[in-house]
Amino acid sequence: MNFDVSVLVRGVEGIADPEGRTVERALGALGFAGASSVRVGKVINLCLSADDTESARVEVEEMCDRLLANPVIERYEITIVPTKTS
Amino acid sequence: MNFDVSVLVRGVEGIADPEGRTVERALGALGFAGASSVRVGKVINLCLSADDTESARVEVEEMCDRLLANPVIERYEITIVPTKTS
Amino acid sequence: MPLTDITQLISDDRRHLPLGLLDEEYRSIIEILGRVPSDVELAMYSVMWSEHCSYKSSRIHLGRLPTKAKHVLVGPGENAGVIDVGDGVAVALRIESHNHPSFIEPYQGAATGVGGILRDIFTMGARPIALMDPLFVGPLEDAHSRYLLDGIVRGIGGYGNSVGVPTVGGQITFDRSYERNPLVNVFCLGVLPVDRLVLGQASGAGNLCVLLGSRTGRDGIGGVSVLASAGFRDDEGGSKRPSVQVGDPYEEKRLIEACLELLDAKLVVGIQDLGGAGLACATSETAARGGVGMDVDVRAVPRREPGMSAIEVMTSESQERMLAIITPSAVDQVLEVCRRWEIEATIVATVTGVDENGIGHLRVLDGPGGAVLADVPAKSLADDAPLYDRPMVAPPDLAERLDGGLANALVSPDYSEDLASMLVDPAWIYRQYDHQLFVNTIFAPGEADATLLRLAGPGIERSQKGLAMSSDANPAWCATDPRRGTRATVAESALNVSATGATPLALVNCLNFGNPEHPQVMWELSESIDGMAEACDALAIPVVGGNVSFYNESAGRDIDPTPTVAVIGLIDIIKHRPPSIGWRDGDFVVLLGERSANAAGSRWARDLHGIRSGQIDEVNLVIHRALCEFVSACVRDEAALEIAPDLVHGLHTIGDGGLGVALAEMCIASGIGCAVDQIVDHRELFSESVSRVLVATLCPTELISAARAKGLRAMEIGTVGGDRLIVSDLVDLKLEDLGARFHDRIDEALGEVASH
Amino acid sequence: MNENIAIIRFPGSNCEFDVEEAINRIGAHARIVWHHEHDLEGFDGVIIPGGFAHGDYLRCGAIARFSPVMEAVASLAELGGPVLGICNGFQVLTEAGLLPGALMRNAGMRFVCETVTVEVASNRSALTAEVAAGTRLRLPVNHGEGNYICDAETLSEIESSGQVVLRYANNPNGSLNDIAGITNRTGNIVGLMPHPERAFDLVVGSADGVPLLRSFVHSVEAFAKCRVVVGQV
Ligand SMILES: Nc1ncnc2c1ncn2[C@@H]1O[C@H](COP(=O)(O)OP(=O)(O)O)[C@@H](O)[C@H]1O
Ligand SMILES: [Mg+2]
Repeated sequence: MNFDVSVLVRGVEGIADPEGRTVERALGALGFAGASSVRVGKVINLCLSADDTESARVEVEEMCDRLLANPVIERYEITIVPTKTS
Repeated sequence: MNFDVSVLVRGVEGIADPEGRTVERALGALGFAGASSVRVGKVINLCLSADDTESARVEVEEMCDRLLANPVIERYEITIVPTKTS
Repeated sequence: MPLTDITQLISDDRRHLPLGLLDEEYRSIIEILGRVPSDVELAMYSVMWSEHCSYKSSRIHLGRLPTKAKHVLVGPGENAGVIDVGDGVAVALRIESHNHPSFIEPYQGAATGVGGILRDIFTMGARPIALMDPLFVGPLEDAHSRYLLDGIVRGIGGYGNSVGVPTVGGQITFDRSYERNPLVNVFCLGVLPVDRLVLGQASGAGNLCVLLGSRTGRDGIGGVSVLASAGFRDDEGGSKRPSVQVGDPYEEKRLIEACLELLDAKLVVGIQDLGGAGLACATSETAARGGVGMDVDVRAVPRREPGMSAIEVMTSESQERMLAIITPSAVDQVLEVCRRWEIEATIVATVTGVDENGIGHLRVLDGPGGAVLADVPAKSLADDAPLYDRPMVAPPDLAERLDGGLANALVSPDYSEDLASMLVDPAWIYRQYDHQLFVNTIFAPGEADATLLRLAGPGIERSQKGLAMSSDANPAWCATDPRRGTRATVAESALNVSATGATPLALVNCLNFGNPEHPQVMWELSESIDGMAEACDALAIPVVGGNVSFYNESAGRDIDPTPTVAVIGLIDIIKHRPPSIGWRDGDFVVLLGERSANAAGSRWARDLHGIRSGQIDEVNLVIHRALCEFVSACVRDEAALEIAPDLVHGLHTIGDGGLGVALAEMCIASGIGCAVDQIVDHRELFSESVSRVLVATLCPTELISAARAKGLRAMEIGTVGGDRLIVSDLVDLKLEDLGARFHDRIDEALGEVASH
Repeated sequence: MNENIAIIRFPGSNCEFDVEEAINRIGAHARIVWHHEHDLEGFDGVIIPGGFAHGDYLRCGAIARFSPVMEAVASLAELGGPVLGICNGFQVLTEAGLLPGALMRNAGMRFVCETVTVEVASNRSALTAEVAAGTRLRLPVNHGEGNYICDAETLSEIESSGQVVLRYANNPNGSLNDIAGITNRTGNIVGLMPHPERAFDLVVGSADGVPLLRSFVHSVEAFAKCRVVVGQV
């Protein structure tokens, strides 16, 4: 089976996010005064062939732990949906 | 009202994604043979105070068009939910 | 308080233990204060009296290093050493380690190491213009070591490139010793007009302290001690305290520009970076140096996170912060400069006078006029940490370790293959670093024995002078005999600098050692310091700064003693590019210096054949100094004279890898082979005796007689030409193969991305 | 001394002093201008130097393009004034829409700092006007995001109209068609990834940047003259 996988990778709470802060200042300077707590992370999309959703999830978690995220300073969130065949 | 905003920014289809390609090769080298079409994008989270969801959306779209995404190479996707007050 | 009471009190009150303070240390604190310390006081003592901040185990040994010379403006003890280089210009230099953080998170650990050393330099009023990064990791065959190296190099490049300071040199050592404890040492050099020199000193009661830069978060709390969360009242702690610090080179860049602008405008009285032990350190050190007191309003400190305690605010190691001491009349101008650079600036403390006993107090207040959370003599935090004369003992098997018999009895079936397998091109590393910014780089990494820069920088009058710098370490030499190994390390570094035509001026060191509670480690440190002192004395190179990193151990094993040194030198006139590694077709190859046929202590014996025992030759420092002076003079003439004498076409010092590797690197650099026929045997080919230089020349007779006139040995050993490296009876290699082996080694091992 | 070339300094720029020195060495005069300035009165040419404006956060050049000075840069360019973006400056110009396309992460995903060979592909630009097409130059590159990209239509347009001004002999970053530098249709706006200012003297390894910068300086002088003439009419 094929799955569409999306992984969101974000810094852990409390850790400094210089990129987010800089974007926040830039938004402020452009007049978007209402924006706050800006944080920038990564999104990784991929196609995965696996036996079922469960084994896909196990594999993606391993990918995250080993490569996609840095467990020391990042957290990840996985979404898996079967690929629509058209 | 306060809103939690999440913006996904991804490369447009058809344009090379060097980061995605590199991650794909690295995943392959780690033995994740089933992964393909890897693409890496950005996720920007922020809090926004706005009158209602609609005006929040209008404001975030403007942020994206002006700053958060580069229309030449990127597309964006916006999700807005009212902030849960606890 | 009567003694018996104190003893009872200490055994009842266990607060100090999780903070890493010993009973005796707690006793000293009670004696200093004449009472039981508050939580905030205790936390400040624990970080300030940590090994990292107080040098309590090494201080009594460091005193043996020579530190004086006419041109030394500031020696050890300040944030950086400062050297006068003439015409109203000075350079500031310093080296520091960031070993443990780089093991936990290689990218951020290395990045924040760069950030920290930069602040040490610009806090003196100098503009940082050069970084070097000596690195020590496990073997390339080990996946985790590859991951660490990849992250460390990305981190150094990520921060250094972005902050706008070129990384112009370094070194890389691969060894098992570092598999679970990589070493990341970072050197920085800055230039300044002498009259911009400032010290990290507070003065003038009523003056104000402004905190500049990033907001304070829970980063690296207790990073310098073993401060455990049990020491805090709010015990949900742990997860709220990421001890990984995240660097922001963009903030640092603006901080550099803002601080230099403040100093140029003479708006600050004193300035100090916030590093280990954060605000506690910056406030107590500046007050102690100036002999004054300080009232800190802990509530005024801008925070990144809600709910931070006073202890957290005082000891946080959040990056990219500086403390400037200014007069009240300068406030508006200071805030204006900061506003332009988008630097947050907040008044957080006031300088106070001394009490009736002449003591300046550091007080921490909960809001202006609020509760006094701490009130301690500032000097007691900064200067009164206990000093330890820890037990030392030589390793029981010293005699065996020193015996070079095994190494010198080794033979190998294929010396060509041995040589080829020892070649490593560090270009994979320095290609990822901007090493050209400021367009000062005359010799980039890999081009010569030392990096050579124009002595120039934004705001510094251009001249014809050049600055040479080399960072060196050879733990294998030091593992068997730390004293001899360190002497040789200093000698090598001085010779590298001399080989660019410069005269060595000053040295800074980073002493990376194991656990100081192990008597053998203390012996290694003491021996190493003695060796450094001997070499520096004999070569007339003052030590102007240093750093000691202890507790480098993994799986209970101490690392090999790893003293890193960086030597800088000055060359007065550069009109042409001086000769460097490489040669021309038809040159003759001359070996300058002592012959050696001692394979002991060499990389060949150790890495290829597994023999770690035996020591390299002792350096004869008198001869070595003569060699440095001779080589320097020859190269200097080539660089300075209107019509260069053309005596030296190329040169390369011999060190790690020996004569064989040096010849191979000359061939690769120029794309021309050579035929050498005066090498006695493989031991001479791989000996790492340091007082030797290969010179390529068209006039061997002249060169040899000039050298002999200085009491140096010199002989012609071969000729340049062809497309092979040939050493009679030992080596015959095609240039093409040599080049491929050299260039591909790290590239192939690292590939694109390394996983955890 | 008529300092008629503005070098724009953003927070995070770092090559501004080097550009200033290189321009001064060829006998012209440049002055560093803060990004908050609203007008470029008295300047006849602009150089946006390399570095990491606004930390290169989000995308290189994305935030810098909103600086007040950028409107003045666009106006000067509109009049035909020479504008040169080097490295980060090139990224700023594409983000600002003054040059087509975009610069992405290097194909190898690593920062590259080395001296490379480039070939002048067209001399229809302010930077290359005095250097014959086909000339090979040794120039330093120093970037993590120099991978030039644009859509197929734009590519064929810039290729056919001689807007590609420099090409790598050995592509260090994966850019389309080995593109190292481009210009706009009128040739007065130029962006390139290599650093000509880092090649101003053989002592520092190469002097091949000099003919390029000299050509740019002459274009600025020519524009200044024609401005005066037009002004007088
Ligand atoms: N970690 C590093 N960072 C930057 N440059 C490095 C690094 N490691 C090595 N280099 C550079 O590579 C060149 C060769 O290094 P090395 O083999 O240690 O030289 P040598 O043995 O001649 O002292 C030197 O110019 C050095 O500065
Ligand atoms: Mg070395």
